[in-house]
Amino acid sequence: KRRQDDRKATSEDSPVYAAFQTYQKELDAKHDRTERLVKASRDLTTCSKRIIFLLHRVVGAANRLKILQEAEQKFGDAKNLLEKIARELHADGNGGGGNGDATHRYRRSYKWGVQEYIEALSFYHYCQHGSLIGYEEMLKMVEFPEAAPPSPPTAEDAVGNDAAKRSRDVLRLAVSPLDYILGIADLTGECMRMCINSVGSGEKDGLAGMCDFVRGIYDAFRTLNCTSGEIGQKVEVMEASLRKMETTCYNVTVRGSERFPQVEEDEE
Amino acid sequence: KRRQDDRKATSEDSPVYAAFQTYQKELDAKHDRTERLVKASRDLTTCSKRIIFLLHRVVGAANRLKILQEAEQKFGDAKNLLEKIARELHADGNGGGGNGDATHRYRRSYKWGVQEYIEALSFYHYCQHGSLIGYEEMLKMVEFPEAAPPSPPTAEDAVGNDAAKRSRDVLRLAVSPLDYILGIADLTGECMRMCINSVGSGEKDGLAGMCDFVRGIYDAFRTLNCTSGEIGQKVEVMEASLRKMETTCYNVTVRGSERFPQVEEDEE
Amino acid sequence: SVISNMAETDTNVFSSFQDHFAQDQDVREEIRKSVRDLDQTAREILNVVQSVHKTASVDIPSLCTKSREKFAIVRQQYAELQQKVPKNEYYRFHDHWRNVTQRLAFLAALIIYLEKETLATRDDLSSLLGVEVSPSGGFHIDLEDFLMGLLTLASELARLAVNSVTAGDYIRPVKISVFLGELNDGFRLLNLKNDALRKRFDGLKYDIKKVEEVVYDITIRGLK
Amino acid sequence: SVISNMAETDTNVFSSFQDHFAQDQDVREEIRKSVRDLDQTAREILNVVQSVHKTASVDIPSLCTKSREKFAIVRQQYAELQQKVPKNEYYRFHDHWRNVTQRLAFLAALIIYLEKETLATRDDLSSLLGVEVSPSGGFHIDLEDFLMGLLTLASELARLAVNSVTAGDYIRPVKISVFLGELNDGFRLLNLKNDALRKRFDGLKYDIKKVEEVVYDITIRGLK
Amino acid sequence: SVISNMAETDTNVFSSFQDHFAQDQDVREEIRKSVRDLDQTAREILNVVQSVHKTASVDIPSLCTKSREKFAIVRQQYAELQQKVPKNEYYRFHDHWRNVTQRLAFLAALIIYLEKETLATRDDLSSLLGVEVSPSGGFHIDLEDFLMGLLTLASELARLAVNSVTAGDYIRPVKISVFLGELNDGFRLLNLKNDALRKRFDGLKYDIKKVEEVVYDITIRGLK
Amino acid sequence: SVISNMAETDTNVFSSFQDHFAQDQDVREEIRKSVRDLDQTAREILNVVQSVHKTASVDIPSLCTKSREKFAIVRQQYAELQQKVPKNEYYRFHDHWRNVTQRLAFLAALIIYLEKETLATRDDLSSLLGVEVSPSGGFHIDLEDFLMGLLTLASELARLAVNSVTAGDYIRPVKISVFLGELNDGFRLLNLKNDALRKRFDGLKYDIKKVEEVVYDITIRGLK
Amino acid sequence: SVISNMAETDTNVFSSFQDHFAQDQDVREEIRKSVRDLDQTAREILNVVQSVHKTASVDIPSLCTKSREKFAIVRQQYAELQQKVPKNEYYRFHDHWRNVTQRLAFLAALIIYLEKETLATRDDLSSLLGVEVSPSGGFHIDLEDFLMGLLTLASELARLAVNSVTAGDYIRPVKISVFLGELNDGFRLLNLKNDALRKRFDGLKYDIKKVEEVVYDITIRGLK
Amino acid sequence: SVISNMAETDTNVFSSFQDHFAQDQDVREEIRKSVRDLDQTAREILNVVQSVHKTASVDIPSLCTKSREKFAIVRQQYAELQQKVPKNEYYRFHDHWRNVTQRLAFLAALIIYLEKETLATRDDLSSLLGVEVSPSGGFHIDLEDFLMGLLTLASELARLAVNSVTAGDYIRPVKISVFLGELNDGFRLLNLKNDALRKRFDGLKYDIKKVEEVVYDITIRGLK
Ligand SMILES: [Mn+2]
Ligand SMILES: [Mn+2]
Repeated sequence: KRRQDDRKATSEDSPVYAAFQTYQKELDAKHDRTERLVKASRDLTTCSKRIIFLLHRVVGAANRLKILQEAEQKFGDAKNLLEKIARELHADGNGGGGNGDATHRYRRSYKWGVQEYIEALSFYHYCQHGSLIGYEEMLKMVEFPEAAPPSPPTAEDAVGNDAAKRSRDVLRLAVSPLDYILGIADLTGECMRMCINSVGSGEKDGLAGMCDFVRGIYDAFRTLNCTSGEIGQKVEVMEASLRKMETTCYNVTVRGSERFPQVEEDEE
Repeated sequence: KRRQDDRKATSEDSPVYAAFQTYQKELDAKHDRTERLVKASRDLTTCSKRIIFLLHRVVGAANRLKILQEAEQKFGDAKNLLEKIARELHADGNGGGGNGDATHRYRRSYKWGVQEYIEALSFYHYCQHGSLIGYEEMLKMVEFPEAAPPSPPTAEDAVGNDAAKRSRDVLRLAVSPLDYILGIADLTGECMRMCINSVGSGEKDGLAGMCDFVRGIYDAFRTLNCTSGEIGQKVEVMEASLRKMETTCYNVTVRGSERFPQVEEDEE
Repeated sequence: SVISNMAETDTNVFSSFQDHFAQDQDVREEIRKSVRDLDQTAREILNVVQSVHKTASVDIPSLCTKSREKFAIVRQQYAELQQKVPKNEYYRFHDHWRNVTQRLAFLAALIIYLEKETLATRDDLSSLLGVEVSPSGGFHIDLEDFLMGLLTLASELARLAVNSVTAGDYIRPVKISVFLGELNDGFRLLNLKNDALRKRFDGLKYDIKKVEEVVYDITIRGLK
Repeated sequence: SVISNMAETDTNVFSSFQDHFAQDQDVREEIRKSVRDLDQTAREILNVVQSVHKTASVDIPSLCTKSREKFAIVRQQYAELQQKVPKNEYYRFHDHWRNVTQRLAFLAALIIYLEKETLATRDDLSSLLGVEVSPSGGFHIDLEDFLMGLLTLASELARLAVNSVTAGDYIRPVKISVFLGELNDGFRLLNLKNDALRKRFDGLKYDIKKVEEVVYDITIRGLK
Repeated sequence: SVISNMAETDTNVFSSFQDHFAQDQDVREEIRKSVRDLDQTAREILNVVQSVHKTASVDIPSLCTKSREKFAIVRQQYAELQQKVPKNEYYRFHDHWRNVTQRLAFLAALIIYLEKETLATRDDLSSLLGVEVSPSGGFHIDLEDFLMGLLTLASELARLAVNSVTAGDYIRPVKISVFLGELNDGFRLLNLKNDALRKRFDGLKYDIKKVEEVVYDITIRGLK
Repeated sequence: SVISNMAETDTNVFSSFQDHFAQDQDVREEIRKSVRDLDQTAREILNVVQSVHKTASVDIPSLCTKSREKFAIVRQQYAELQQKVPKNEYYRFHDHWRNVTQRLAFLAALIIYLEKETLATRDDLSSLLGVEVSPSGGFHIDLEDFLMGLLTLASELARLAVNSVTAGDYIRPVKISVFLGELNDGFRLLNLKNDALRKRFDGLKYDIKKVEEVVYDITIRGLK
Repeated sequence: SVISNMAETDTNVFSSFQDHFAQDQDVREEIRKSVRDLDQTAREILNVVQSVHKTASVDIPSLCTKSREKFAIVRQQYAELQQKVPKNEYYRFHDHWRNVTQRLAFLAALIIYLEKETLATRDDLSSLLGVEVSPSGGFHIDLEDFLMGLLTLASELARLAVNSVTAGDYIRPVKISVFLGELNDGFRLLNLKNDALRKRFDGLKYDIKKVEEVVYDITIRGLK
Repeated sequence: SVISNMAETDTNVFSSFQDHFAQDQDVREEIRKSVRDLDQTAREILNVVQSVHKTASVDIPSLCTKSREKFAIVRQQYAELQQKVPKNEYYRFHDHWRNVTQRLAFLAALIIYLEKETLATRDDLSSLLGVEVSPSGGFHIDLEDFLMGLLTLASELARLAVNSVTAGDYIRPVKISVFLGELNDGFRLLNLKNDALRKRFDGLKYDIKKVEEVVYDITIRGLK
C-alpha cells in the first residue's frame, strides 16, 4: 500500500502527468467549443426553418411586402447566430490553425444550421428576385465588422477571386462551397412546394419559370463532378421535386389546351 | 387577382385563421421547450461524464478523499442543470397536463442526460458505500426547494409508497423507474472498468465483491419482465462486462493458487 | 474493504420494479383493448360516411345522424380508456391511441363539415369524442393528432369534390375550394418540424390543386 | 412576373464550382499518393522494430539507429504531403493521413522509449516526423492522433514485457510496469467522448493488467 | 464412463438429426423446383392477359380462353407441388410458394372478372388452380394470399380504366368504379392485422381515387 | 343486375373472411397469453439456475430440484398452449413460441447436465416440457429450437468453467471441455443451412476455445 | 534447419505475392483513371442530352450530332480501358466500370431512340461504344449492364412524355407509350434473378403507367 | 412501320437474352451443386483433423493419411466444378466457390504443416486440390483465397499451441511461435488493400500474442 502511495506521489509530479494536464485542457476546450457550436447551429436551424415557413405565406397573399419585411427582421436573428458561430470558430484560431482551419475542424458541429440558413436565404432571394443567389453574394451576408486581427483567406479563394481583395478588417464565416451547394439542393424542395401551392392559389403565371429555375439547378447537379456522398442523396430528392413540378406544368398545359365538344359542334 | 386579395382579406379575419394562430403559439412553445431541454440534457451529459472520469482516478490514488470531494462539487453543477430541466417541465404544467405529464411528453428530449446523471450518481454512491443507490434515495437528489404550487404525484407512486407523504412544497424531477434502471445498466460498464483497473494497480482486494455486485445487477436484469426494448441491448453489453469481470477474478484466483515447482521440489 | 457484497440488497431493490413493469404491462394490455374497441367503432363510422361519395343521391343529414349515434359509443369508449390511463400519464401511453384518435378527429371534423360547412374546433371535437378540450384538464386530444385529422379531412373533401361533379353537383366543389383555401392559410401559419405532420401537410397542396382543377373544369364549361 | 428564367445564370454559377470540386479531387489524389508513400515507410520501420520481440538477444541501439534513418524519409514525405495541403485546410483533409500518422506516432514513441525509457513528448514527435508542434504553426500532429499512438505503444510494451521474460530479461517488465502506470495516470486525467480514442483507451487497462501479471510471476518466483 | 457413453449416444442422436436436415433440404429443393415451374407459367399467363391494356381493340374472350388453357398447366404444377409438401406442414414451407400463389390468385381473379364481371370466389380459384378450398382439406390457398391477389386485381383494373378510355370505351371505367367500390366495402369489413396485407389494402384507396377521377373526366365531358 | 348480385355475394363472402380474421386474432391473442405465462416461468427458472455461477459454494442438487418443480408448471402451460393451437397448424403460429421454447430447451438441458453430466435427449426434453417427441405426434419441440437451446447451454457452460475455477473447483472445467468437444463433434455432422442456427453454431468455437484456455491455465499451473 | 529453410522460401514466396498485389493495385489504379475519364465524358454527354426536356423548342438532330461527337471520345477511352484489363479477367475488375457502362448504355440508347425511334441493339451499342458485341470477343458490354441502361431509358422517356406535352407536342407521348409497351413485352420474356436488375425492372411498370396516363389525358381532351 | 418492325426484332433480341439468362441460371445451379459437394468433403476433412486438439495422444501421421485420402475426392470434385465454369469466366462466378476454397486451402495447409512443419506453397495446394497453379492456366486458386486459408491456419495453430501444453507437449508451441513469426514477416511484405483479407490479417497479431504468452508460460516455469 505504501508503495502505491509513493508511486502516486511521484506520478503527479512527473512530466508525464504535467503533459497530460495540458492535453486535458486542450481536449476539454475542444469539446466545450463543439457543444457551443452545436447549440448555436440548432438555434440557427430553428430560426431558418421559421423564415422558410413565413416565406411560403407569400403565395396568394395580399400583404406580400409585409411578409418579406417580417422575413428581413428574422434574418437579423439568424445573423446574430451566424456571428456567434463565426466568433467561436475565430476564437479557436490560436489553437486550431486559424479561423479557416477551425471551419473545417468543427464543420460537422455546425453544418446543419448553416445549410438550413443558406436554404432560407436563397429562398428569400428567389422570392424577391426570381433568381439564384450567388456564392459571393451569400458570403457577404456572413461578414461581420471586426476590429480584431484579420482572419486568413479561406476556401472561397478557390472559387471567388476578388475575395482576397476584400477589406481584411471583417470577421467572415467561411461557408464552404459544399455547404452552399447543399443548401441550394434543399432550396429546390421549397421551390417545388411553392410551385404546387401557386396552382392551388390560382397563381399560375410563374409556373414555367419556376420549373426552368429548378431544372437548371437539377441539370447542374446532375453533371457536377463531385465526390461528396452528401450530394448524392439530395439529387435524388431533387429529381423527385422536379418531376412533381414538371407534372404540375404539364397538368396546367394539358387542361389549358383542351378542345371542347362545343368547339367541335361549331365545326359541324 | 382582385378575387384573390378579397379572399385573403377575409381569410385573416376568419375564425379558422384565429384558431390556427393559437395552434401556432402552442406548437412553437412546445418546440422551444424541447430545444431548451435538449440543451440542458447535453450539458448534463457532459457534466456527468466528467464526474465518472474523475471517479475512475480513485483507483490506486493516494488522495482518494480529495477526488471524492471534487466529485461532490461537480455534482453541484449537475444539480443546477437538473433543476433547469425540472423547472422547464414544471413550466409546461399549465399547458401540458402538469409536471408529471410533461415528464412523459418530453422524455425523449432529456432522457440521455438524466440517465448519464444516474450513472454518475450511482457510481459515486458505489465508490463511497460499495452498494447500489436506491430509487428512493436517488429521487431525493432531484428535489429542489420551491414556494410555487406543488407538482402532482407521479410515476414514482407506482414504486415508492412514502413518496406521496413527502412535503409538497418541493419541486421534484420525476425520474421514471425506467430511466433509473437504464442508468444503472450503464453503471455496470463503469464497474467493469474499475475492476480491471484495480488489478493493474495492484488493488486486488475488492475484486470478488465488485464481481458479485455486478452479477447481482445482471441477474436482476436477466429476470426482469420488462417490455422496453431500450433495456434489451443494455443487457447484452452488461453480460459482456460481467464476463470480463468474471475472467479477471478467475485470472487472479488461478494464478494465486499456482503450485510452484519449488514446492514440488520440497516434496521430493 | 469498503466494497462489500450488496448483491442481496440489489435483488430486493429490483423486485419492486418487477411489480412496476408488470403493472405497466397490464395497463398497456387494458389500453390496447379499449383502443381495439375504438378502432372498431371508427371503422363503422367510416363505413357510414363513405356513402357520401356514392354518385346516387345521398341523404347527408341522415348520414350525419347515423354517425352521431355511433359517436355516443365513441364517447363511452373514450371514457373507459380514460379510466385506464393513470392521471398525468397521458403522454406515457399516447402512442397507443394516437392513430385511432387521428382517425376519429377526421371523422368528427367531416361530420361537422357536412352539417355546417365550418371547420371543427377543438371544442367541437371535445364534445363529440367526450374528452377534455385543454391538456391541463386531463384526457384530451393532442393538438398534432387534431391537426392530422384536419389534413385527412382535406383529402376526403378533395375526393368529394370530384365525386360531387360525377353526381351532378357543381356547387359543392366551389365551396370545398374556398374551405380548403382557408384551411391552407391556417396551416401555413404553423412552423412544423420535419415530422409526420409536416409530411402530411405537404400533401395538402395536392388536394387543393385537385379541387382547383375541378373548379376550373366547372368554370370553363360555364357550369358554375 | 418577377419570377423570370434564370436557368442560364445558374449554369454559369455552378461551373465555377465544377472547377472547385475538380481541384478538390486532384488535391485528394495527390494527398493519397503521399499517404501511400508514408504508409510504405511506416511498414518498413515496423519491420525493423518488430525484431525487438525476437527471443534471441536483440541489439536495441542498432535497431533504433536503423529506424531513425527511415524517419529521415518520413520527414521528407511529410514535407511533400504538407506542400500539397492548402494552408489552413489541415482538417479538411485530415481523414486521409489520420491513420498513418497514428502509426508513425506509435513508432516514434516506441523508439524514444527504447532509447531513453521516457514518454515521447509532442516536441519529440515533431522533430522525428518533421511537422509543427502546435496547430497554429500549420501542419501538425493532431492531439488525438498522438494519443492514439501512445496507446498503441502501451500494447506493444505489454507484449514486449512478455517476450522479455521469454528472452530471460526480468528487469524490463518491471520498468515497463512503472512506465505504463504513469501513462495510465496521465490518460485518466482526460475526459474522453465515446469515440475511437475512448474505445482504445479502454484497452489500456488490459495491457496494464497483463504486465502486472508478468511482474507478479517474476516476483513470486524471486526473479526480480 | 458416463461421458464416453454419452458420446456414443450423441453421435447417434446427431446422425438422426443429420437425416432431418438432409431431408429438409431435399424437400425445399424439390419445392423450389415446382415453384420455379409455377413461376414460369404465371409469367406466361401474365404475358397473355397484359394485352388487355392494348389500345387497339382486344378480343377479350379469346384472351380468356388462352389463359384458361395455361391454367391447366398450373393445376398440374400445383398437384406436383402438393405431393412434395409433407402432410400437415403446409405452413412450414408456405414462404416458398406464397409469392407465386398471390400472383396466380390475381391472374385467376382477373380472368374471372373479364369473363363475368364478378368477383372471384375461393371456389372459383380452387377450381382454376386445382387446390382445396378450405385449409382442412389439405393443400389450399391461404386466405391472405387470396386477398392479396384481389388487391393486385384492383390496381390492374384501375390501370385498365385509364386505358379503356384511351381505347374509346367509356362504359368499362364506370363498371370498374362500381366494382372497386364494392370490393372496398368488402375489405372494410375485415379487421386486418398491421401487416403486408393491411399495407396493401391501404393502397386500394389510391386505385379507387384514380378510377373516380376517370369517371369524373368522362362525366364532365358528357361522355357517359 | 350481375353487379348487384355480386355485391350481395361479396358481402357474404367477406363476412365469412371476417370470421376467419376474428378467429385468427383470437387464437393469436390466446397463444400470446400462454407464451407470456411460459415466459414468466422460464424467467423464474433462470432466476434459480443462474445462482450456479455464484462463487460461494452452491448446492447444485437442491437447485435442480427447485427447477424441476417449476418445470411442472411449464408442462401445464405447454398443455394449455397446445390446446389453443389448431391441429396441423403448428408451423403457422410457430413464431409465437419459438423464442421461449429455445430458452426452455436451454434450461432443461442445463439442469440435465448439472444432474447427470450428460447431454439432454429429445426424450428428456419431451418429458420435462410435456410435449411430444416427434413432429408427427402433434405439439412437439422443433428440432432447430432444441439445437439452439443446446448452443445456449454451451455458452453457459463456458461461463461456468471460468466461475468454477474462481470457486476453487478445478475438475468441472475439464469435464465441460470434454462435453463441449463432443457436442461440437455432434454438430459438425449436421449440414446446416445458412441461417440463425448456423450463425449460432459458428459461435460455439469461441466457447470451446475459452474452455480449452481454462484447462490450459489449470494444467500449466499444476492444478489438474 | 527445416524452419530456417522454410523462412527463406517464405520470404521468396511472399515477395512474389507482393508483386501480385503491387500489380493488382497498379492495374486497378490505371482502370480507375480510365473510368474517371469515361465518367467525365458521360457527364458531358448527359449535359447535352438533358436539354431535350427543355420546354422551349429543342433541335433534336443537332443534339444527337453533338452527342455522337462525344461518343468518339468514349470509344477512345474504352479502347484505353480495354488495354489495361488483363485478358480473361474482365469479370475480375467488372465492378470498376459497371456503373459508368450502364450510364453510357443508357445515353447511347437514348440517342438512338431520339434519332430513329427504335430500340438500340447490342450491335448499335457496340459501334457507339467501340467494344465487342459478344463476351467471347473480349471486352464487351455485360448483358445486364445493357439492360440496366434500357430501363434507365424507359424512365427518361416517361419524363420526356410529360415534358413533350408541356412543350405542345402531343404525338411523342403516344409513340413513347407504344415503345415502352414493347420494351415491357421484351423484358417480360426474361427470367430475371432476384437482383438489382429485377428490382429496376419492377419499376418499369410505374414508368409505363405514367405514360399511359399522359396518353389518357391527351385522348380525353381530344388532343390526339 | 418502323415500330412494328422494331417490335419484331425486339422480341427476337429479347428471346436471345432469355437464352442468356436461362443458361446463366443453369450454370449457377450446376456450380452450386459442385460447391455443395466440396462443402461436404471439406466438412469431413475438418472432422478428421479436429482430433489434433484432443488432449489424448494423437497419431498425427495417420490423421494426415486419412485426410489425404479425402483430398482425392476433393480433386475429383474440383475437376467437375472446373468443367462447369465457362472458360475465361472464372471471376464471374468466383463468389460461389470462394468460401469453400478458402476452407480447403486452410485444410491443405494444415496437413502440410502437420506433416513437414513447413508453409504450404501454391504448388502444394495445386497438387492437393487438383487445380492450376497460375491464373493463366485456367481454374486456379485465387491468391487472396490462398492467403485467407493461411490466416485461418494461423488461428488453428494458436489453438493447437494451447492444447499441446494441456497434452504435455511443450515443444510444439515453441515451434508454432517461430512459424507464426515467419508467417507474419511474410504477410508484412504485402501491401494489402483495405478489404476482408486485410481485416483477417489484422487478427493475426492476436494469434501471435496468444502463442507468445504460451511460450512465456512454458519458459517462466522452466518447462522449455
Ligand atoms: Mn427544406
Ligand atoms: Mn458509461
